[in-house]
Amino acid sequence: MPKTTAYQATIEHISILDEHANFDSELGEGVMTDEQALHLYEHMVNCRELDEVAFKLQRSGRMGTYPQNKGQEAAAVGVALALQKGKDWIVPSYRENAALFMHGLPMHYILMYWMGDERGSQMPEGVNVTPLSVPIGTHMLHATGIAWAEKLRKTDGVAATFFGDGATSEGDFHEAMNFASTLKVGVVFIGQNNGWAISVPRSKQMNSETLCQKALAYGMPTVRVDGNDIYAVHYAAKEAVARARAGEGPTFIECVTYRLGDHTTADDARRYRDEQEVEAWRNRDPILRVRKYLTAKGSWDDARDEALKAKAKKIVAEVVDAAINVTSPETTDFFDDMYASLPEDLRRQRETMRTSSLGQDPSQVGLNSAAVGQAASVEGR
Amino acid sequence: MPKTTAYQATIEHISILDEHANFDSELGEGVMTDEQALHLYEHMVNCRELDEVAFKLQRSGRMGTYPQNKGQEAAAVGVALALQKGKDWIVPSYRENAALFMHGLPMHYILMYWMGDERGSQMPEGVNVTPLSVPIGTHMLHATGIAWAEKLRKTDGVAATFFGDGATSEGDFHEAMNFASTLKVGVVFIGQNNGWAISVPRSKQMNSETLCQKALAYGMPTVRVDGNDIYAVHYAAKEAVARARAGEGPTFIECVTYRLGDHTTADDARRYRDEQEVEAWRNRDPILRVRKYLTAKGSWDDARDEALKAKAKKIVAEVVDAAINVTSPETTDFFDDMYASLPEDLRRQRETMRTSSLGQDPSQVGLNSAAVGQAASVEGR
Amino acid sequence: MATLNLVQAITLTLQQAMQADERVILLGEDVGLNGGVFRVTDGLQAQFGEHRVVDTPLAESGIIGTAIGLAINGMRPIPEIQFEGFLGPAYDQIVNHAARYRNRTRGAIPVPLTIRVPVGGGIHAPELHSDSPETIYAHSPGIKVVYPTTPSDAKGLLTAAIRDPDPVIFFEPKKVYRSFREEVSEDDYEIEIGKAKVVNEGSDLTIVTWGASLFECLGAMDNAPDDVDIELIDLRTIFPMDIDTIAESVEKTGRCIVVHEAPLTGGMGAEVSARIQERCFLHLEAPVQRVTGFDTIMPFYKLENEYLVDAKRIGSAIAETLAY
Amino acid sequence: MATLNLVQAITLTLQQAMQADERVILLGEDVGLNGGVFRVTDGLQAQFGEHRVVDTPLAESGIIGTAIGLAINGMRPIPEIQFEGFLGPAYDQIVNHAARYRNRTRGAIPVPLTIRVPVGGGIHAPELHSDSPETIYAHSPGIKVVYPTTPSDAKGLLTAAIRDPDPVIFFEPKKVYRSFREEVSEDDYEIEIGKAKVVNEGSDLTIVTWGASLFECLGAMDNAPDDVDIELIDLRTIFPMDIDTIAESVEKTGRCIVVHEAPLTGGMGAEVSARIQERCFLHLEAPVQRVTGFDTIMPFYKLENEYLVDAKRIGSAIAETLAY
Ligand SMILES: Cc1ncc(C[n+]2csc(CCOP(=O)(O)OP(=O)(O)O)c2C)c(N)n1
Ligand SMILES: Cc1ncc(C[n+]2csc(CCOP(=O)(O)OP(=O)(O)O)c2C)c(N)n1
Ligand SMILES: [Mg+2]
Ligand SMILES: [Mg+2]
Repeated sequence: MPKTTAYQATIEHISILDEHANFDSELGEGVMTDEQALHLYEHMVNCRELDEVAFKLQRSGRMGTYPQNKGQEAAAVGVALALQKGKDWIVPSYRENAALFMHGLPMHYILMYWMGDERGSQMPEGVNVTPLSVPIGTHMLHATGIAWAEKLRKTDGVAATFFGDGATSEGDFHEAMNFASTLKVGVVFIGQNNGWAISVPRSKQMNSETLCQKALAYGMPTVRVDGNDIYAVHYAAKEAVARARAGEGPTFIECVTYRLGDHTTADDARRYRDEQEVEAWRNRDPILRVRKYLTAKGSWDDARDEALKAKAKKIVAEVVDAAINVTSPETTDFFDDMYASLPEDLRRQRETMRTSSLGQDPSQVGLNSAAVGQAASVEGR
Repeated sequence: MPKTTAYQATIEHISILDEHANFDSELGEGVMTDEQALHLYEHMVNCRELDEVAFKLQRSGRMGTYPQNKGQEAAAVGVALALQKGKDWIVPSYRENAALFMHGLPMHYILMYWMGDERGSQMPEGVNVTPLSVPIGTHMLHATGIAWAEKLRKTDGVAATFFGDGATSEGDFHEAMNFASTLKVGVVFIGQNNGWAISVPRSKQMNSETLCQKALAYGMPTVRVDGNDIYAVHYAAKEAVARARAGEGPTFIECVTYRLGDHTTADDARRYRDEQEVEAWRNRDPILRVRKYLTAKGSWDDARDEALKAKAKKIVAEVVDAAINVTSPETTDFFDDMYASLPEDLRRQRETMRTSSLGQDPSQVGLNSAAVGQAASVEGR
Repeated sequence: MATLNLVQAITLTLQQAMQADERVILLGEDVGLNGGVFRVTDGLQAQFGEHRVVDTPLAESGIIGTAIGLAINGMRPIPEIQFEGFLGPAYDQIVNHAARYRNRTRGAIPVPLTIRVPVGGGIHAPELHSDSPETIYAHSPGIKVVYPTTPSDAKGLLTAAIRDPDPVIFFEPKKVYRSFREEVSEDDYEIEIGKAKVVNEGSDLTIVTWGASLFECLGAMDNAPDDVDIELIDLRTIFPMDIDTIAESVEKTGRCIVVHEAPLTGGMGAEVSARIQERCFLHLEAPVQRVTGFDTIMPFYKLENEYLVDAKRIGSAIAETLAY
Repeated sequence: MATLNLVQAITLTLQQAMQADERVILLGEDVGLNGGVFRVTDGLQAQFGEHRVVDTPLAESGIIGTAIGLAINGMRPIPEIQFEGFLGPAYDQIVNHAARYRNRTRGAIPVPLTIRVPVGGGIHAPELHSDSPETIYAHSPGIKVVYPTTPSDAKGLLTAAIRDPDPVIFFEPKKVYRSFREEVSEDDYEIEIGKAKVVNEGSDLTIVTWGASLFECLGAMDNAPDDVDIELIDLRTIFPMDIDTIAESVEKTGRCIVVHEAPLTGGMGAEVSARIQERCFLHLEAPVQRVTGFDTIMPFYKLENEYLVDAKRIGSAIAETLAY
């Protein structure tokens, strides 16, 4: 028997509510109630509104770089619905704001974060969310560790972590997946395959046609879903969370989606991708199809939709106010949380806002303070 | 169509000359001539002899830590036979000495290396071998880059890189595989799955039953072979090298093998693994089965075998002499190749063998050299 | 001569290097069609093709590790790391591999490689986009660390780095990228790696600095009393350090301030200070002062200007050092 | 009281910490059944089980990255990195993640984590098994760097590190592991992180050192003329640095030598030197001298003793500093 089979695998693809709003009732049966779907719809709408407003804030100079989530809201809410607030953890990248809001993060925190304020990551008590991860691909290891702690304590909290197609190229992705699978801890890995990593398309990022096949390397259960379909995402997430909670280890879910906006406000996607491609994906918008489906079903109507959108505008306007009107951070803030208690030398730096030894101790022998005062007055001219 | 197939894969396992020396003539046909087999046999025997002698050198205090290759020689020679000396590259770990010797590395270099002498890595002109890699899993990226250079120059050299099962856990393994596959460059990845990474068994290293399945993550052709079977290894290597040379990209070959010795001379494997397991693998020794097979076939006999082993002893004795009698390295050697030309400050450090400014310039103003001389004489007492 | 900003000067240098030497290739994240997030490689893929300006997968260790392989096998790769904060995942390949190959093979396998990295704060960027890790690499033997400030220095030093037979990290102060222009020669020229530049001659006090802080030093000098005569040195290369130029200056002035963005403790300011007192002990009239980043994480951008050294802090240090 | 070597003192400390606090777990390569390659965790898996002493996959970034997650979620992980040379792949997780979480979340997410790392040369080990990267981490805000030399200091400092609410790198000089024994209390005690120890009082010259070099300093002191009275300080913590103890000493002696294994340029010797001249400028009678590793790759073991600082080089520096 010279040639035998060393290994074999098949991975499923799941789609329930397709881009034409056709619903597969067999698979879709019981995935979520219409109320739940509306709840997710509302979150998606709020998030989209925030996204558009954030874009304008940046353009008008009131915010730094911001990465729009536009087009990827389904993956966020479909997963978040499967999680328990205050018990499970979300370890995010930066394109799943809606998941964080559902999990308890106040919306204005996200704006504060992108306005360059650490207090946007100062998670309120009980909000089990780690900060957005600007460095790509490095945070999933933390999710694995967080889930591991649950296992060690014999609690059944789950850690869900989001990341992009590009992030799967980092070594840390590999290590996070391998540790999670080997240690059999309850992580749900959500790979948001939006086809692009800034200007680099999937085909230059990897030679694999799918992200899901990467899970095979770790002997990890995996599935590929239509990432713009809240039902398909939730179907897979529910299963993965149940597996994790039961102590049966991690799952990898590939959500096939698309970034409708630029990479961030600092990017201009027209430099590298076709408008046609974007247009095609606009038609696959995760929000549109839910509205269509629920409207067709009679669970929703245009009037309610208008009201919802008006409410979204109001919510977001308040969120913007909250973010903009936050007290200015103190200069000393960046010292105060360096360590639980400040080492002497840092304390000196903090108090004097100086690193030079003469500046830190103007009364020292050898230093003619009077002369300094004189010079300083010249300096200020 | 809710559930469809997102991905499917099958990987083959290849075995030709099994542990009972049964030869599969269908698959084995034309893999290599008996002369070639004998050539590999000879290399394996030499390498095994070197291994045993190196062990004794360490035990008698004439060499530092040494990692025996014992039991894994087939993967080394089966691959090396598929490569062209002076054209293709080998980017090794430290358990494939025989491959390096076949590829042109003088045998005493390996001993010099483990005797703590950089000149053991000072590759002679035309020997396309990178140094042994003590850090685990970090060198395969260099193989990918080396192969990439061939592609850019439109030459068809191939880079073969060896590493262990443990090494596949490092992030750099992942990145080397992904770059190679995405850039479609001619690397042959040889994963020597010997079941252990020091004391850590495969099952604690990964949740995957095989190494070969890891290649699926990258859309990379892969195969699993009996790593103690020179025919199976060579069968796979020939195919992989041909693919690489033709510009069709990388291949991953899993060689299932076993480390018959301790991890290194600093290790005591009895602390963590069963003697029974080792015993079972002793019977699968890659050297034994070739001898049996060729003897049964009439291509080899006991007298020639004895002569070969006597010759191996002689060769290795000479190699040991060469390594031991090498001139002592100069103290300044570790400065001289820091940069193509030595920066001024390093030149000063080299000349004075001092880092302190007074030591580097004893004639400077302020330093009472006479007093130093006096003190120095006391120091020498 | 052309009037170029720092970005343009670097683009021009890369273009000329690629024209002159087929072995030179660029690789990194978004360096191709997109021209890099700072547009430093803009137009180069169009000119030289996809094989010589390569968008790699998103993996910094992979970028440097494969660049090492390219260099081993005869190429002259110029990898870009998108921001200095993302050098982290590549640290091992730089420090334990690129930097060591020549030495550990006793010259048999050199690794000629130029790693381009935008560096430093001051552009209101997100987390991990504003650090100053030059000391980390200066303390890692086997690698040269170049950190130019002006367009013309950048051109000469980058040309030298690309031709250098050893690995070089080439830091590009991103705050300066488009902050000013100057005359830059389009001719081929090199500036020797390891040589500082005396930007302004003076006799009362020496300031040693590099990167964007140079302009804060100039600001402080402008504000200083007219009769204070300050010698300003742009270090330009962090390793190997041009201590001779510094020592010569401090022997003249007797007073010195070192200014850099990186945190105080263990920063290169300490090295400069230590060497000055080793070389100029009997000339020193005041302790060498360090005006640097604090020993904290670089804050998000709302507070980044509180962290960064500025003309005011430097000015105070000038006054104090002179009053000692 | 027991008479223990450094390995035994650390084993005992880990054992006591695990007994006292269920949240403490050990993870790393070969730390389980094998007890670690230096046997520091020997017997602990048998005592505490596979869940609390965990053999991880071979991936340093993974070890630190998951330890961060463990710490975030309430555990007190103690990862081991097998040799300091293999900190490289974990650099990013340590410096950009473990060190920053508390600050970037303004205190909401602290990361209490103690990373144990055998460090330094002198044991005839292969490549990348003999480095001294303490400065790299001391220059990275957010992490404390502890580097004890003696068994009893190690026990007190490791106990403090494990209880510290912030990440600590705990370097263990492997040359000292089994080189001597001393009395170590089996009682619970902490030694404050950030406090140096005056090993020997003296009035003529101060030596500041840490790690295995301490013994070379003692050797040099033995060889020094009888009338030379040297104050020897074991720094013990690299960051935060106890400059007060050093300054007090140098104000008394007026002369100082810093001794360490790591390369000269950018090493912590520079920081010590810079701070001394900042604090003790008017007291200094000679330039602070640095007796350190050279700015080269640590050579393979045939030449490692040429690289390492020894009593002879220190002795010469003593003589020279006194003769200034
Ligand atoms: C370690 C690291 N390297 C590079 C970058 C720069 N960068 C920011 S986002 C990005 C692309 C990310 O792509 P992907 O993971 O697919 O996520 P997406 O933005 O598409 O959601 C890159 C290269 C970074 N932030 N971190
Ligand atoms: C980056 C790195 N981490 C840890 C080590 C310590 N170490 C040396 S060999 C080894 C196990 C290697 O196992 P494997 O890759 O399976 O190769 P094998 O020794 O079995 O051939 C370990 C952990 C190292 N050398 N490099
Ligand atoms: Mg993407
Ligand atoms: Mg192995």
